[in-house]
Amino acid sequence: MELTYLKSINQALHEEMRRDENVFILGEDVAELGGAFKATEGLLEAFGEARVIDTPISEALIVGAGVGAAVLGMRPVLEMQFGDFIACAFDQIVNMAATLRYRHGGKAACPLVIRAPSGAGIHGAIFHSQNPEAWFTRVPGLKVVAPATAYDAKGLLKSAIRDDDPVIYFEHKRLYRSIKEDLPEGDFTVPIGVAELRRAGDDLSLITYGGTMHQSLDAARIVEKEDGLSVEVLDLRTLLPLDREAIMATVRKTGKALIVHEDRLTGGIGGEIAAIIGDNCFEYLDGPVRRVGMLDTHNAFSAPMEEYILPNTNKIVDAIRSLAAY
Amino acid sequence: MELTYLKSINQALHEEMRRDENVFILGEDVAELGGAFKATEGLLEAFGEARVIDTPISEALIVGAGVGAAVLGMRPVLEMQFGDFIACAFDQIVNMAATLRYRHGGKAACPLVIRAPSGAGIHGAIFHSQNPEAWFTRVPGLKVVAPATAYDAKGLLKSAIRDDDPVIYFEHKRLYRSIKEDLPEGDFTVPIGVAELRRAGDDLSLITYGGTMHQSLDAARIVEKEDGLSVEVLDLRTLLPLDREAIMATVRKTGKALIVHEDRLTGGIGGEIAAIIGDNCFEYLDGPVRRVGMLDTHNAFSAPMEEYILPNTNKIVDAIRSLAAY
Amino acid sequence: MPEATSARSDGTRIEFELQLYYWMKLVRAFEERVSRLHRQNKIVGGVYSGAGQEALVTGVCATLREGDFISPLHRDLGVFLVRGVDPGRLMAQLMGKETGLSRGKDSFLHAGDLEHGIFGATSMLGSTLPVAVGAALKFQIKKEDNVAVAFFGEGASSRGDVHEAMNFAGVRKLPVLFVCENNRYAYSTPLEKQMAIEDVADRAPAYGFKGYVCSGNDLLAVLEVAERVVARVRGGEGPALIECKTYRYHGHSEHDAALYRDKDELIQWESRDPIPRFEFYLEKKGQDVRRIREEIDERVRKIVQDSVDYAEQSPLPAPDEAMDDLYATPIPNGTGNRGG
Amino acid sequence: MPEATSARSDGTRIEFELQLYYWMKLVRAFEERVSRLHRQNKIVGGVYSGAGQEALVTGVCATLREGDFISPLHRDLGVFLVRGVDPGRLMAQLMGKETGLSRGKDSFLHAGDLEHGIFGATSMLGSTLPVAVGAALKFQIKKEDNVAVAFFGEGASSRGDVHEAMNFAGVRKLPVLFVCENNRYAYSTPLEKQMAIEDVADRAPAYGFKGYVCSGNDLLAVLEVAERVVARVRGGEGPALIECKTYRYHGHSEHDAALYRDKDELIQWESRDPIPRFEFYLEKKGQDVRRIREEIDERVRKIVQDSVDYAEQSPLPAPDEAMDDLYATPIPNGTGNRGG
Ligand SMILES: Cc1ncc(C[n+]2csc(CCOP(=O)(O)OP(=O)(O)O)c2C)c(N)n1
Ligand SMILES: Cc1ncc(C[n+]2csc(CCOP(=O)(O)OP(=O)(O)O)c2C)c(N)n1
Ligand SMILES: [Mg+2]
Ligand SMILES: [Mg+2]
Repeated sequence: MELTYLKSINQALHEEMRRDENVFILGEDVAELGGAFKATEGLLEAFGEARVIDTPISEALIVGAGVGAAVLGMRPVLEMQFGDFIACAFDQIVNMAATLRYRHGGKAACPLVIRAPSGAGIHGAIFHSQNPEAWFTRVPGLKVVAPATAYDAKGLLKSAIRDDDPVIYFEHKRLYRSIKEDLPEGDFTVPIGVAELRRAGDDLSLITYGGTMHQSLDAARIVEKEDGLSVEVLDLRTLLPLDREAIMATVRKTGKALIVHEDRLTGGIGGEIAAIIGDNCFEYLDGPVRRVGMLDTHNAFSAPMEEYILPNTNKIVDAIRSLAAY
Repeated sequence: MELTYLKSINQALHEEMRRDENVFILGEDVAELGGAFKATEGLLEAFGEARVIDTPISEALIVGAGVGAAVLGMRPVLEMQFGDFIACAFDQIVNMAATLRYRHGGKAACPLVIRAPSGAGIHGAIFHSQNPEAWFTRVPGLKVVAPATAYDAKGLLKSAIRDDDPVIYFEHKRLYRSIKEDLPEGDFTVPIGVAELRRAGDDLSLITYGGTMHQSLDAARIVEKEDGLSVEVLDLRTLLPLDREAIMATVRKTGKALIVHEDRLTGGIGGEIAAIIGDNCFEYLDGPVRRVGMLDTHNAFSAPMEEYILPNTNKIVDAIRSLAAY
Repeated sequence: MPEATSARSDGTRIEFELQLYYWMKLVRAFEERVSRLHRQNKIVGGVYSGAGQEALVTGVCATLREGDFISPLHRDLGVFLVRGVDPGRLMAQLMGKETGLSRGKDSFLHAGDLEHGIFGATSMLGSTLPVAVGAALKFQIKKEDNVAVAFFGEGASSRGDVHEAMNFAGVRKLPVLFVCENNRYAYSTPLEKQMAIEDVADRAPAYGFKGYVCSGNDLLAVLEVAERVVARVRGGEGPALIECKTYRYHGHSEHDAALYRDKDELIQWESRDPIPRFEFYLEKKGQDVRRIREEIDERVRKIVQDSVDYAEQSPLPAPDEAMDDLYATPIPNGTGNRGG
Repeated sequence: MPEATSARSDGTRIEFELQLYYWMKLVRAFEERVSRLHRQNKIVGGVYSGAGQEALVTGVCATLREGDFISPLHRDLGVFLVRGVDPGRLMAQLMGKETGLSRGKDSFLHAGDLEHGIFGATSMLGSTLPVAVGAALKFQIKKEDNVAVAFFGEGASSRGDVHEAMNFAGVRKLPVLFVCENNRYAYSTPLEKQMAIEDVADRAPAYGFKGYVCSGNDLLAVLEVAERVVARVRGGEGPALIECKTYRYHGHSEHDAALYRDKDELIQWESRDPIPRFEFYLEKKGQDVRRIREEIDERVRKIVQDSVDYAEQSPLPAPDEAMDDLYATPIPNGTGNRGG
């Protein structure tokens, strides 16, 4: 039946907690309230307060405690009430969790998931709109995923929970209730590290993920209709590790690459992707590798400014046209 | 007279504290001990314990308190005992300090400096070798510098202290005592945001900063002698904002770009630089934009592994040769 | 609108008390109008009502001076009004207008007004306490007799930053006052899930200073302890913590129906409302409260309406202003992606 | 080498006490050899001697069982030895050899051995306390009667993570024991610059559990309190904190001449050395300490020498092993830059 992005996350949590009794939930207001966004709704009733645990406002504790439980074989699913607050747990993630297996000489594992509701476009302003992914995609030992569809939201969350490494799971707040999908009955997963081609095309490769994936598809349809341009759209889905093969394959096919993300342009993962393309696809390129991202500022609150700084379908359309015309 | 990189930092602190009584030092073991590396040596004796302040082990407090003093007109110079511990103050830097002026509608400033001894090659292992700069170069509101010479170490620290915005100052531990320089008498500064051409050349542009700057110069000399290659070396010095003009100018001149940093390759600032080049210098490029950086792992302790993962002169020489031959 | 301090010096006690009453009424009226504007979609984003907590904000701020440093929490709209921030600019701030404190840059109370000694917080709870400690450090270094006041919720008290801030304040005997607004809930999380102690004030001795507990809904009680403690802190006796027991009438935010609380609890606390309680006191003092109330209601109604009119007539920021106010010392070449 | 637990169960009291004595001697001998190896440049990087603090490590670990979880601090070499980690592998760890606990990946004690219940810390002081709390949370969820023990220095107690960890442990009544090794200095920073209180143990009540203070150089005192408190924690009575007053003989690290301390202080503390003190106790108990010492010195000398031989003969890791042990679930296509 039809599920929203949000409900599919909730369903994945229900199913995984039923499947594996080592899975438990730790976070702020996740139990009785069911989470600020209702992602953990019903879990307390279904699994009891031993496995669905409200914490005080202590992000470092949430992640650190997750690490302690994880090395002993539990599979904690940790919630940051807003992805922005992940900065308060930074050391626990990039030093404690990311290096755990390494500094134990391979004789330990840290199977935890950090769910981080992220993204802008909901008047969340500076501290409820951030896209923190690129702080983590540079840290070996972590895995980072960012689903753009309800199917991937469910399938990637299940893979993340079953994965034996720390996985940061960025769920886009704007997608929670704005997208619906018919999901297959029964258990399915989406593999970590594998991008998905959402649309085949010949003229240009549009590489994106998460919040801007749907805007990118819309833009591709518009330019097809209005300009007869055939745009290939690659949804990365996983940001660490990057699916380098898929990135190179599409660019080698079309000869032009446009990278789109809602994260800020400077320092966003688009730079790394552009570098990979520039190094590995040089002889295939018929034009410069271009990027569309949020302007280099903070997530301004007031509507005209928020509108101005964020990527949107029109900006993507313009970027496609100018690159295609190159 | 001849000054080491470390002494030039110490001298800059002495001179700035003498020049401006609003400058003060806050950090762990900075007073009586003079800092773990002796960078703040003599300041307690010269300026007293009201302006040279030892803190408990509280990185978030150090930065947060710096912010509070800074908005009231002080100019705190904050020390992270090792740059690696900057992760413990992450929220205070990227949220509290970086957005301060913005969220006050431009009616406040946050003139502070965070000194972060960073870098590998001294058997520091996972937690005393990190190069954290790229976590911050994606955050508007901050400025990030990374001097490679004793002259720049002094001049950039003075500029950072006089700057009205939060500046993160990465000083490379391996350079502390390994490089010396004759510094001019009297007051001088090095502007933030301006790269320096260390060596002119025609065949290839080598873009680097900090710890790998000297290895890059050595490599350039070697390939000149042994291969007759003329390599231009650009020392970025400031990482936020990047000197885009200087980067584009050298690449447009030579047509080939090799980016070198000690930071990890994936997610290092080299990706952003490669993206800028790929977008703005496409028609000038005679070969792919290449990068040399630390391998995508943690700073392993044991000598053979540390040697293996870090960039060095030989690896740079090889990269120059292969790109030049392209 | 006179500042607390001036009111203290040139007014008699009763004038001062009437001023306090006026402030509570103004804050309450402003709060309720803000909630209504949110329902009308004229204020978007998170709205956190402080209705019910006016007494503690008014009482503490009334004891402060110009030059003191205050970091309010996300519900402390009252701090802005009592400190004399123009209600119109405050309302414009909430509506994201150009004339607001942050010029539309951030929402609700994530904006400061340093001219009135108010520091703009981030969303990250507890993170402002180290900042207030830094302000106090400045006062100590410069030998100024100002104080820094950090308001924080009992929920924020669980953050590590709060610990680091209080510990250092204790070590340096800094002139900082920590004011805990204990309203029994952090969003949906009740006290017993937040801490294994009764009073947040019991944390103070662990940092070498004194903690005080008072009824945050009793303006006179707040005032009494605040005047005493602020004087000590200002006098160089080191930091202190005042915990005010209180309650928020609304949900955590206007989006929150607060189904996790039971009705009786709410009713009990509404019966402790600080405003009627203070009116009763004024009556005992022989004041014609009925007349005063009507007069002040009228005054307040007008001020709030004017602030709404001002805010609504104020322009929205220009789109590209999103690129302003990032740096105080301009940067050469700008950053990469500036749009336009 | 028998584990504490086994020693407890099948040994008589005196055998157990002789075992404790043996451990202190072994740890001391190992520590001193490590310092010498550092001077000889056979151990590079930071070396943090725990010489002087053997009694508290031995006493606390002796009360623990298999299945308990321990996070030592950067000086707690003794934890590894008392828990029965092979001395050769431990020495190999310090030398960065392939046979070391981290297989050369990290230096000194930034390595764990979960088979012996020892968690490998990062350098970030205090950050392990939330982890120990998480281990205790697992024990609670799974209704296991194990305990988690987190050692931390008085310096680390200033970190925010410590606050968040202790607060949550108190709220959930978790089976975790916090052991503070108060050796009066954090690097060069003396107690009075770290906290405005006498005893770190006084923090415990602020989190709703009990704090105990004991002389960390008195093995019997440590043992007495540890046995009592660990039993309570194991019994489900919630967390506890034991503060052990002690002193490090060496500098913060072997690079540190510790000029910030005065000689008399050092001499005073050397006169409180836990080993002769315990020998005196054994004498009182009628043991032939002279004989025992000689015999144990010999045993220990050999174990330490064997560990050095083993470590020195062990190979260094292959260069490209730096790319191993990053992920437990392998990643497709690998990451970008894997060298080779
Ligand atoms: C570090 C951090 N984590 C989580 C949140 C989300 N959040 C906003 S308000 C709130 C509850 C705050 O409770 P309290 O501090 O008691 O203040 P109150 O809202 O009760 O006045 C939470 C969890 C946040 N703002 N910051
Ligand atoms: C978060 C953090 N900040 C700073 C340091 C640097 N450092 C290493 S040991 C040390 C002193 C530790 O003192 P204490 O916790 O009392 O343990 P001790 O060394 O006295 O046994 C410091 C400041 C660190 N390791 N971690
Ligand atoms: Mg509250
Ligand atoms: Mg200590």
